[in-house]
Amino acid sequence: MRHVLPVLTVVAVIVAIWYAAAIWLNAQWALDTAARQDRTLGAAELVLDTWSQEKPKLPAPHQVVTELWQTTVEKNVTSKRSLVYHAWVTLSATLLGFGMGTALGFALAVGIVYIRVMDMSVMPWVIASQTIPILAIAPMIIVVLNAMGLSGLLPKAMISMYLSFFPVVVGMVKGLRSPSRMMRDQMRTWNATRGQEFLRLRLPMSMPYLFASLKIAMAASLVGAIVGELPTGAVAGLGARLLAGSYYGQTIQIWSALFMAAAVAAAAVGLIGIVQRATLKRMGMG
Amino acid sequence: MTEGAIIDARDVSLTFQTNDGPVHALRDVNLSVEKGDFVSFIGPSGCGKTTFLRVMADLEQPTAGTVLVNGVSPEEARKARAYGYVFQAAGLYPWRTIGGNIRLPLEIMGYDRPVQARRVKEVLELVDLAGFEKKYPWQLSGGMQQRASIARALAFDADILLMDEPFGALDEIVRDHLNEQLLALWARTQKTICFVTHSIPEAVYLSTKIVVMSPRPGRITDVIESPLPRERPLDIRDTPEFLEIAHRVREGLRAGHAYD
Amino acid sequence: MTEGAIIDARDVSLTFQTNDGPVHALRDVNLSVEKGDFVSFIGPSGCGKTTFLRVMADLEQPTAGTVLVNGVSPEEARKARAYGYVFQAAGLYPWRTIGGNIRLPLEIMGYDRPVQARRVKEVLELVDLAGFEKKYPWQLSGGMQQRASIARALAFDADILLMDEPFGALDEIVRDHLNEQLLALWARTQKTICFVTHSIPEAVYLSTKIVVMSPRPGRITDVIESPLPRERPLDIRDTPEFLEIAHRVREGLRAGHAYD
Amino acid sequence: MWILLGILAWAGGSALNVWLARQAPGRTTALAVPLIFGVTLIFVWEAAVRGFGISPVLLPAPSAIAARMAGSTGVLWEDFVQTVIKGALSGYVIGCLAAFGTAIVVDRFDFLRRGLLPVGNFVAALPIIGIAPILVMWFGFDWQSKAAVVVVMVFFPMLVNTVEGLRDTSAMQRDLMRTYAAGYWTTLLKLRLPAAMPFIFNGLKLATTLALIGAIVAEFFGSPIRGMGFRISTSVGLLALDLVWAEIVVAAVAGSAFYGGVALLEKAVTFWHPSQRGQS
Amino acid sequence: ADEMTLQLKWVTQAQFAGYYVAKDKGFYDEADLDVTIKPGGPDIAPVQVLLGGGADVMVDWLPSALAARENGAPIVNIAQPFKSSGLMLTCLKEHGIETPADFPGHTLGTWFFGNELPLYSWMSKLGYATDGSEGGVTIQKINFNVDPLLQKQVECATTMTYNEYWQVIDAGLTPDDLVVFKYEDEGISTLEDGLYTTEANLEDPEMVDKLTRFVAASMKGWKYAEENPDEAAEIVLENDATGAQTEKHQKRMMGEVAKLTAGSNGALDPADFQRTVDVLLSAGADPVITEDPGEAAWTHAITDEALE
Ligand SMILES: Nc1ncnc2c1ncn2[C@@H]1O[C@H](COP(=O)(O)OP(=O)(O)OP(=O)(O)O)[C@@H](O)[C@H]1O
Ligand SMILES: Nc1ncnc2c1ncn2[C@@H]1O[C@H](COP(=O)(O)OP(=O)(O)OP(=O)(O)O)[C@@H](O)[C@H]1O
Ligand SMILES: Cc1ncc(C[n+]2csc(CCO)c2C)c(N)n1
Ligand SMILES: [Mg+2]
Ligand SMILES: [Mg+2]
Repeated sequence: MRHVLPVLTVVAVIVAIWYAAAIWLNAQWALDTAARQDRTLGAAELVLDTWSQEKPKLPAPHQVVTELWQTTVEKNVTSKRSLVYHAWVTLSATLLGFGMGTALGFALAVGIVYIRVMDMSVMPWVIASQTIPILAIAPMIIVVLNAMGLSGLLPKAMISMYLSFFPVVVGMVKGLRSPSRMMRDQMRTWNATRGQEFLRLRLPMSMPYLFASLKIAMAASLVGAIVGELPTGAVAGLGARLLAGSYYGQTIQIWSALFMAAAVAAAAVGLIGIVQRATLKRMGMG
Repeated sequence: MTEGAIIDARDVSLTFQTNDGPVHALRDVNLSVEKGDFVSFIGPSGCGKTTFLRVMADLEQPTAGTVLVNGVSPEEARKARAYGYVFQAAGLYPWRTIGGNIRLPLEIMGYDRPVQARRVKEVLELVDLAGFEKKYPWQLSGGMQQRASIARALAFDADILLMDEPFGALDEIVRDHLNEQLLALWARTQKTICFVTHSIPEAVYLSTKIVVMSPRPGRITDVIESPLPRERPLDIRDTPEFLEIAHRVREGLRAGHAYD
Repeated sequence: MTEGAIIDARDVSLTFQTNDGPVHALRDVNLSVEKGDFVSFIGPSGCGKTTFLRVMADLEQPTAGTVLVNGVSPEEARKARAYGYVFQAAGLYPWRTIGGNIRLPLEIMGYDRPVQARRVKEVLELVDLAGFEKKYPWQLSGGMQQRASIARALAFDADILLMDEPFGALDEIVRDHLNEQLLALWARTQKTICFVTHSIPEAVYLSTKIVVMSPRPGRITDVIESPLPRERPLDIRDTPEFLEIAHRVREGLRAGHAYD
Repeated sequence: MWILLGILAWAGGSALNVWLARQAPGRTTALAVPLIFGVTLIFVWEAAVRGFGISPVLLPAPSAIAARMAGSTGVLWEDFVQTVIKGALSGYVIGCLAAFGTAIVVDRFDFLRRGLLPVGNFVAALPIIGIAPILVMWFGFDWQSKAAVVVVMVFFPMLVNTVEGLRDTSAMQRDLMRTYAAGYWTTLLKLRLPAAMPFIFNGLKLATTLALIGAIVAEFFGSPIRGMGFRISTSVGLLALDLVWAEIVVAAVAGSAFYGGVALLEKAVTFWHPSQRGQS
Repeated sequence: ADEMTLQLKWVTQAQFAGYYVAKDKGFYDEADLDVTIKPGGPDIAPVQVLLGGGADVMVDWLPSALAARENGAPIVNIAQPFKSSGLMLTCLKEHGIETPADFPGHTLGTWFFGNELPLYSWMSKLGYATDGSEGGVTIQKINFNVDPLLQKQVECATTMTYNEYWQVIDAGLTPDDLVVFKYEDEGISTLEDGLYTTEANLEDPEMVDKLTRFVAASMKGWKYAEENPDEAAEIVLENDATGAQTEKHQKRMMGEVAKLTAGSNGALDPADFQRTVDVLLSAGADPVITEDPGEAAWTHAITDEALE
């Protein structure tokens, strides 16, 4: 109760503001339509109209919820009109990209921590790499990968990887460096090898950092998968839904795809949170 | 090399290069420790006690002079796992149980599993922590953690024990108790112990040899061989001999100090 | 209320509710401190010394009993800035210089700028830190930080000084020196001081009244009024009276302890 | 021939760096090593493009990009002003200030913190590519909508960091304030804000890269006929890839400079924090 | 069967019905081809895909194809299924624009990515500045939908006869609310959907043979689609992986597209080509192409063979 009540309150306030904003943003269209049909709208009519337009500037919450319901529960999950199907397409690219990004980030972090040259030369470029707008080069990446015979899941996953390796590098470099001087000296007095030092000291010590980075990486990875879907020909996936919605001005469809994406992200991040709690608990750090 | 010396330092100097210029942590330190000695290092804060211990442990390289441990260089001694080191703070790994922490060096050194289990049990009993094997460090009081950290250094067969203010964080009663136990252990195992402390009574009570140091640049101002017998009940601390050595240590310390 | 008592605790109990069940930190503690007293609290680790000090400072609410400070509740006393508190660790703010740290309470209490500057200078001299005003805490040794933290508590005019193991991290020589200075300060300013320590000699050397506590639930087992004169040179510690009081304190402590 | 040269350059660059890294650390090596690394990378790129005869409409050579940059300074500057100065910077400032203010309110009222942060985490998970078209629809095509996207992007990382930072004081530090009978505002000003600075700067640094990316990406969903995102998205269609890459270079340089600037400021403000004193 | 890949210029819709029909009806199979159709999207430059080797043939508009040629992409038109242009400018009547003479002072929205070229040519032909200055028009980039027109962020917007126009109508406006200017009627039309491949492909006899069979089968598909528009629309819907297209819209689109393909047997009419080039060359200060590419940009080699 302590946790639910505040959240519910905030959500209620947001929904109220949302309905009000829907009136404000959609009123013009309602009035224009009425004017074209030589009708005048009463206040109540106006409000009801703004909450039930087919292509509103801002769809009302219940419109989005209805759309979500129709495209998830009422559709067969294998249907191309099912959001679950599209979410799965996106999620599979997200997970693959997340896996690759985590692996790459992890490898880079280990390199940076253990190899001096890498420590000095790589980090500034890793930061610079993230200032490149990925959306700008995503189509080119996809084309080039296609030219190399890679298509389908992998190009999307590569873009996910590009976005998700960064938080992992930053977090893991910090985490792998978090053992204190004394802890490292202890290992030295026992004449531990580098491998032993890594497995028994640096790695466990970096776990909290790892999980924090993984959560960010997962969210970034989802964004990457969606970005990667935009130029692949808008075939399937939440990105394709967003895009198709935007071509045809289907705002309700955009919003429901958007919420689906956020829900997928929240679920994936939540899952990491559960793994985190279980792991840290097993490590006695819960 | 002095005959039979297990640790032999000749003209050891160590200078740290820092942003504010060089810090002379040790200058021309000469010391030799025989096998089975209990050596205490005492001196004002920042005089180089920890640094000297670290040099012996090959955690720091002297900028001049030579050190021999067991007749070889500190590096070789370290690789031969010749010593156990107890740090100033307990430094237990929070993700391992007390047992797991003590087992850690044994795992690294490749002891067999049954041997590991036996040793862990033994040293836990030695430091009065039997029954706490499955607890995590944060479930123990500071004193108990410190004892676990001592147990960890005792778990494997090192001839030399280097201890850096292991009892600094404890109250007097617990400290007395651990002092007694440490003496008993030392008598039983015949280990050579180098022990850093700030407490004059502690130094006098424990040691066969007390090394008094003065600050920056850290040098040895006095080495006092204790005439006390090896067998020492706690109330030896009220004897005149004890008070006299304590007095000498205090004078030595005061000489090196800025006050008075 | 005892006539003239500046601190008066009646049947004070404090229980912490924790996940593992309640922890009885204090039970039925009764104590009265006269104006100008120097009271030391001594007892094994975890017996509730810090907790009792925190109750007086209104940092913790007793679950039963009443405490009066200066005749009013601890909260009112705190709001009237009746006391200065020195914590177990120095706790200086790392983004302020030493001078800035000492100035902090003065700024908060709205002292004038020139007064602030004068006071900072005064107390820095008092604790032998003149010249370090512009340094940052991490540029000083632990002992110097601890002295700065004492200076901070002295900078403003509080009648009562609550000190929680202020000298725990220092070596014996520095400690002796600060003990002397603290006594001089106390004699000069007529402040009332409550002082927590683990060191029996320190408690005996400094106090007019020694409170011995026993662990869980924390209670007072003995209150020893010191017969020593207020004027105390360092070598008073070798007199039989001193040793006798020290002995009594040790016995009291040992009685409450698990060992022996 | 070019391929061979590329391999040689790669080997030479890494060897030089390995050698440099062994030298005594100093300001110059700390700068030179990443620089050499970058130059090597660019050279290998050039060699690969020439050696494998990669079509300029797929990947232009660095030399072609450089030539284009020199030739189109006017366009690049116009786009820079539109996207970075008007869009990213204003959004960054508004977003960070708003988040900071919100953080202080949220921190003050625990109810808000427990209600707003979980919802905030959910909102932060909304992909910007979904939000950008909506904001462009609401705020129009010009830089205001770009700033709005940036505000949305930087708001939550900044909020979360600031709230966390404001809570990052030890019990003893807070007790000290209590013994002085210091009020809420005094404690905030003298203790909690300074203590929060490392966290706040974490948020500010993170927000720099987000701001630039946000402003550029938002331009993909509607813009006047200038701006870096506009230029990139439309030039791809005309296959003026050298211009596309010229814009990307400007973006990367501007982004790195922005990040570096904030990092420098951080060094100046949080000089006292152990992570800045370089003692690990 | 020989494998082939076709890169479309846009998402799956009736605009590309001919190819989907040819695939679905087995025309490609008959020609011993196994064709993969790749849908396009707003950020896909089909030329890049073609040159990168991701496709053998692409659908593109002539203006952007010529612009790409000038930027160093060796591409050649091999067939031209679309005879006429479906491009138009649609304005809301309420803004008071009735003839091109009313444009000055108004905001015209267009797609970019190469699609802005015809509009720029037109404006320069009319002698209007496009930078928003006095006496000129303001040009605004809009996305590939009609929202900016409906939300009144622009006063006129580029639409296709077969797609966006109907979106405006679906949004609740009537033809009476709108004023439309067809490029075809203004005499500035440029060639739209054509088939392109690389110069290298044309030098490879085996590839030429494949392309010939492909063009022949595709045109068969187009003619079938013209005759059976509803069935063609159904086929398109089945091939739409996004599930976003609607039957009503696609059937209507097929009907409109059939008007544009009518009159083309697949061979490029050199006169149309020349007109497009002239329009593009006339585009004011910042012309799309700077010189006439001449006959190198197209070939009848394939269609001559295919349309035997
Ligand atoms: N890594 C280092 N870099 C620079 N100076 C150092 C370093 N380690 C120690 N020092 C300096 O060397 C001197 C000796 O330090 P050391 O830690 O040996 O003192 P200590 O006798 O152990 O003091 P304490 O009793 O406080 O533990 C001090 O002045 C210290 O500041
Ligand atoms: N906030 C708290 N919550 C729960 N238990 C607490 C809390 N603070 C203190 N305790 C418990 O109360 C008891 C008394 O603690 P206190 O800190 O007063 O001891 P102390 O005498 O100061 O010990 P030390 O000499 O180690 O400083 C301890 O058992 C401690 O674990
Ligand atoms: C890459 C690219 N994307 C879109 C168009 C414009 N366009 C051509 S046909 C069509 C479908 C709807 O009418 C659209 C939007 C283009 N020319 N090139
Ligand atoms: Mg030390
Ligand atoms: Mg305490």
